[in-house]
Amino acid sequence: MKTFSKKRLEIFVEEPILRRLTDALVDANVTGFTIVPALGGHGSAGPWHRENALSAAGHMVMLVCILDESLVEKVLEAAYRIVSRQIGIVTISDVEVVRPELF
Amino acid sequence: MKTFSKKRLEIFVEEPILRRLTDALVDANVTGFTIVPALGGHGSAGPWHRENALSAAGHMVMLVCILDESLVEKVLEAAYRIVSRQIGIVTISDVEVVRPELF
Amino acid sequence: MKTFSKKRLEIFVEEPILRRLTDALVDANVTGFTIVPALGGHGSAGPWHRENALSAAGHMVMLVCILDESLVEKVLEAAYRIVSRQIGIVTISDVEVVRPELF
Amino acid sequence: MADIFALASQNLLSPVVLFFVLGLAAALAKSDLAIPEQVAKTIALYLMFAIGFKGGAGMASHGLDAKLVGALLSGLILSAAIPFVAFGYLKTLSKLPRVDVAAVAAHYGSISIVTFVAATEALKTLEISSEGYMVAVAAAMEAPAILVGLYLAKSAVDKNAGGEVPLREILLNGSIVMLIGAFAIGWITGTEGLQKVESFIVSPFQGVLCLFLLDMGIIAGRGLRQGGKLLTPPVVFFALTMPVIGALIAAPFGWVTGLSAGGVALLCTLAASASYIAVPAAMRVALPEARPSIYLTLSLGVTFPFNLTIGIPLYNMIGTWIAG
Amino acid sequence: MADIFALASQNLLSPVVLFFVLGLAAALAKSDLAIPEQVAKTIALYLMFAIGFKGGAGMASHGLDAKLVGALLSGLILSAAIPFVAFGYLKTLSKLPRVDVAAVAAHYGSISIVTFVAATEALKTLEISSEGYMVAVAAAMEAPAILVGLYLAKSAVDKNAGGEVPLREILLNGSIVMLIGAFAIGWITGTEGLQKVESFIVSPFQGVLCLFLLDMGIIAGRGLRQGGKLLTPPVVFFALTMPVIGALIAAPFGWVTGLSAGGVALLCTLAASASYIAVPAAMRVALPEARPSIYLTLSLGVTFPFNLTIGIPLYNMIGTWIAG
Amino acid sequence: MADIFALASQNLLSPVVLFFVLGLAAALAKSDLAIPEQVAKTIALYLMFAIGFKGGAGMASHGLDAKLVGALLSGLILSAAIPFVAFGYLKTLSKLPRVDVAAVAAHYGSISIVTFVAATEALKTLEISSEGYMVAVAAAMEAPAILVGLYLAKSAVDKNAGGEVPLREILLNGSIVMLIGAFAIGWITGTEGLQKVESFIVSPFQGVLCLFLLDMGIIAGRGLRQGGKLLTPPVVFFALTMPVIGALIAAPFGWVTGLSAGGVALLCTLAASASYIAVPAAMRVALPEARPSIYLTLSLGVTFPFNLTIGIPLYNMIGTWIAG
Ligand SMILES: Nc1ncnc2c1ncn2[C@@H]1O[C@H](COP(=O)(O)O)[C@@H](O)[C@H]1O
Ligand SMILES: Nc1ncnc2c1ncn2[C@@H]1O[C@H](COP(=O)(O)O)[C@@H](O)[C@H]1O
Ligand SMILES: Nc1ncnc2c1ncn2[C@@H]1O[C@H](COP(=O)(O)O)[C@@H](O)[C@H]1O
Ligand code: NA
Ligand code: NA
Ligand code: NA
Repeated sequence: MKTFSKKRLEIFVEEPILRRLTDALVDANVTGFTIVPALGGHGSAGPWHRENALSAAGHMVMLVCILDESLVEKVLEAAYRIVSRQIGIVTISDVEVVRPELF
Repeated sequence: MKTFSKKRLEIFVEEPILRRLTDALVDANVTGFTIVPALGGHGSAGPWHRENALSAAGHMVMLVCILDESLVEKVLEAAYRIVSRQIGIVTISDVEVVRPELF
Repeated sequence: MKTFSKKRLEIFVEEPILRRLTDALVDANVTGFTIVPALGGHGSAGPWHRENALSAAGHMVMLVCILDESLVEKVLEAAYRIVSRQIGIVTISDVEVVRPELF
Repeated sequence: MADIFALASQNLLSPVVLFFVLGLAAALAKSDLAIPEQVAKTIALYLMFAIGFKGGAGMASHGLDAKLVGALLSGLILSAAIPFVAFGYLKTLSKLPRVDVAAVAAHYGSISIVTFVAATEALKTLEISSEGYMVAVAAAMEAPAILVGLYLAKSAVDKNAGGEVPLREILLNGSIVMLIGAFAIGWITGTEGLQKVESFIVSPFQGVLCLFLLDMGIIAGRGLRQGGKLLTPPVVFFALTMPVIGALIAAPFGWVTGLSAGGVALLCTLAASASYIAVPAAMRVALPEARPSIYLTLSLGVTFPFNLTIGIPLYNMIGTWIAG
Repeated sequence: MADIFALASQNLLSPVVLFFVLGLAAALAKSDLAIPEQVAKTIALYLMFAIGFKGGAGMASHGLDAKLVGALLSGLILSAAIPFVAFGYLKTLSKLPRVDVAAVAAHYGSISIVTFVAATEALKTLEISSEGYMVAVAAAMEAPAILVGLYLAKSAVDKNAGGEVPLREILLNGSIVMLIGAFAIGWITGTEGLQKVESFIVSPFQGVLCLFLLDMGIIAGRGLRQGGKLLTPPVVFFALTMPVIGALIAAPFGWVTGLSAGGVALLCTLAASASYIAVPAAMRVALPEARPSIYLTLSLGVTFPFNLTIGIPLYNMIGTWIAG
Repeated sequence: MADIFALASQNLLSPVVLFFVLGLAAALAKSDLAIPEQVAKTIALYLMFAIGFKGGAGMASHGLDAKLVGALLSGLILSAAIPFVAFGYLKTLSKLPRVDVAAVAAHYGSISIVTFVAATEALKTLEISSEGYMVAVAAAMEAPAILVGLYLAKSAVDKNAGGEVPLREILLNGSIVMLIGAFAIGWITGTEGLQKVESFIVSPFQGVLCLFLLDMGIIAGRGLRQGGKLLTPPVVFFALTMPVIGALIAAPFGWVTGLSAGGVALLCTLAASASYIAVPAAMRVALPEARPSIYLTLSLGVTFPFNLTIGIPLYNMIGTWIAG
């Protein structure tokens, strides 16, 4: 089956910032993205767990966006602008997709 | 530590279709897979969020399957057959594993 | 935007073992990691689903850790030691990041 | 007429309806107020538990009614017939593609159990009693409409594309099993059983229903915010008049079967209500080309609020008028 | 004998047991009916809260009983001794690997708190009272069996493989802490405290229990569907007879301690019941080679339903017979 | 003085406080006891529902009080003024960076609705009545402090860095909307409405509150375990004295407004309490440089327990003394 090269953007970000990030992605014309809730984690500020907070502050989510190489530059800049002051980890990797017309 | 090359299949699919997809993967002889619930996302049909629906319709999940290169062709075809009419994003990428005998 | 090469460690592990794994990662000096709950899956022991068990036994989680290449060897060994008797799938892949100083 | 307004305004000022309005307003104002998903699912199951059990216990104390068979048959016929009417009606009113129209038709033939619950509560406030087995009728009405909807869509869809009909999933979906199961247990254990679970399923019921309707309001509001642009006047007109048409079709069935005033009101409510849980999930499997933004916005965003506020008092009137 | 049947059939037709059967049937028919995970966990905590608090408040009003020490000791001994019996018995009956047999033995020495709760409710229906501190005995019986099980497995497992014993996790697992904590708070605040929380933990209790047993039924049914092939006749025979053996071992302890009829019944129930929450989690850490599909299917799929339906009336008979 | 101790010890031995202590102890002992996240969120909404509705129904039966405006104004002024006091006080006591001090100040100007609920329950036990509209005052006090906190932080933060103020999110956060909405519905439907939902929001209230405070205890305990190292003596001293200072600032406002003894006690409680839900979330957006480990540990780990145990009886004394 023929496959096509695309990019996979994965961002770990705090829930209170999420809406700003997704607005920026939509503005940057990605075709879509999916958000997965994190249960907990560990970082420079120590460990956290979803059950240990009543507030959304500190809750992380993972956002996955499959996109075309041509969009990467613009999207990275938009994402960076939002997470630069905040907690936020942005990674890019290579993937193959089956239906290139979706991205 | 010695590592071995395998493939990572990642599929975003709607919950009502999930059982058909997993049946197909089992039929295609993958050794296993793991399903992660999505919280929300955005696509051509606009945004969705798990809390915004009483129905499973539209709820996406992310399925991750580590598999041997030799299975990719067969699995991609099986997956494609199921998600072609439906919402579904299928990606393949390269990973290294420690215990090759598991896949 | 300039990006930098890092590694992405992805581990599927049973919840009862998780604390031992995360302790080992912290000991191995990773800068952080994020844990995502799995909803269900399929393996050599057949299918499982989070709703089908009152006990944490058998619940899988997915741990994602972005780290520097230099740590991979040590971290893989630590992870392997913990999951060797248990259910546990460890994969490594290449990613690009924007802020290298975080890892 | 004055009566309808009196009934409607009394209904409109009940906590249950006001919580729905609160949820709607919160969502339209973009508040993040939400009932967490797993809790919302549990409340839905709780409602099935409660009305199923009460219906079954009612059966146990009033005895098996010969009219049960007539009522069940009426339900099955209505569920299968209404999609044809809805299909023709919406096809005439709008230019939506055939596949969307068929999907919408399936939703209106099937039922909304929360609308049924709200109608039951309204009857209780008016001290009108109804047949316990109406919950069984509700369960029977869920599936036929889906099959008719798929049949209506058939010519619009590529037959080779797969899209098997998920019949087992439809018939054995969680809500239906809970409803029928609780009904059976209520029937078996009777008044004695009801006494044991009364302070769980009877006394706090209205309060829990408020919470659930808050959530329904939120979901309806968010749906309207996103799907609102699809709501052309003819389509909205359909969603506001189709429930009344369904109720008017149902009324003679209630009369022929010999149901009580409350029973007729409930049968009309079932016919008038449109599904937004079971049918959408089935459509995603069997008819993925139909757009959820259309059928969900219509059934949950327009018809549900209409029934909750104006429809239910109207169907109660019809019931009283026919069999009061 | 006739009495057992009368008791058993009365028990069988209680809403609680019927909801378990509903869940079982739904799972076997592949319905997607399910109580969401977080809600199920909360209900489990609620049950601990309720029976812990009621037990503690009972202590407060009846005063500290000298028999408490005897009862606690009995529990500890039974929990440590029963795994040896279960191990030898299952080893004789089946050809399962030593490590699986040891894991199963640990489950049968430990306890199922829901079985205990169901027994308490059955006693209440029969208007037989019991010692409030039996919940403390239940808590005491959870851990010893796990240690004995690990000891029995030792020779079968590679010692270098790691697999530390998660003692702190076992002793401080959430359910136990909730149970003991609520017991202490019930004791401290007494009748006055109970009054404040009564309409939360007493009146709706049976209804909530129905919901929980529905979930237990679903989980047991799904486990049977998957693990059923492992259920050879000897293994099923073990899971049906071991609870009775456990109860018969416990009965003399209850008699020597001087417990009331209800207390003896509860001690037998605890001995007869098998864990499916705390012990499986501990086994995954300390004994990962043992197969969950075996121990979970036996304890949840066979022994739990047996105790719920036939066992509990039997243990009540034993209690009444010994101390009635 | 003796009175405070009597009140405080009576308060300390209530189930609600003891469950908080249980949660705290469980977390410090590293037990995995936890209320699942979605359930905890729902219970928080339930508490808003209950106190909002009861407050509104109280308004309906006692009529619109001219003092309402005075009370609302008092709340707004207190919420805006207290952050300045807290800022100066903590700046003097500690060497924390300006941005952390400003964030902490915002938390102490804003309110903790659970502290308010606990105070309401304590008043009920003492049979002291209070104004129903105090819940509206609580809602009014949430936001102003956040704006003042951001203003205080301004000079410390790079202005180009973005960090827009999430005003809409603050004003329309779920808890506030639920509180105000339930208040409005309670007001509209009055005693009749209250009767319908009474066995949901009144009778089980204390029990649900116990569960929620158990969770608060767990979260506070885990926060202390992690953030404990940040708790230098001056900072702890701040968190223990700032609530009393807040209450003393609020008391004259209560007196001038002419509130009842219960009303003054509640106003003092609001002023004394510190936010740990809405404000932290707002700070993460608008002031990400401030460390959650500091503001959350102080407000939830120190001030909340202080208010729950010692503060509330003290503020009740103040209320009785001023307006009793
Ligand atoms: N290297 C990493 N890999 C994956 N997730 C991370 C990493 N570092 C931090 N995180 C996530 O980001 C959160 C906040 O990190 P920090 O700001 O360093 O405390 C952590 O709790 C993790 O959930
Ligand atoms: N490019 C993408 N990357 C990741 N997820 C996507 C992407 N496009 C769509 N999705 C997911 O698939 C869902 C349906 O997409 P659509 O059919 O385009 O509305 C979205 O709501 C997302 O959860
Ligand atoms: N190849 C795989 N890819 C992704 N997840 C897997 C794979 N194999 C096993 N798993 C996960 O690990 C769990 C246990 O696997 P097993 O020990 O083989 O029964 C499964 O239920 C899956 O959640
Ligand atoms: Na209908
Ligand atoms: Na036992
Ligand atoms: Na305050």
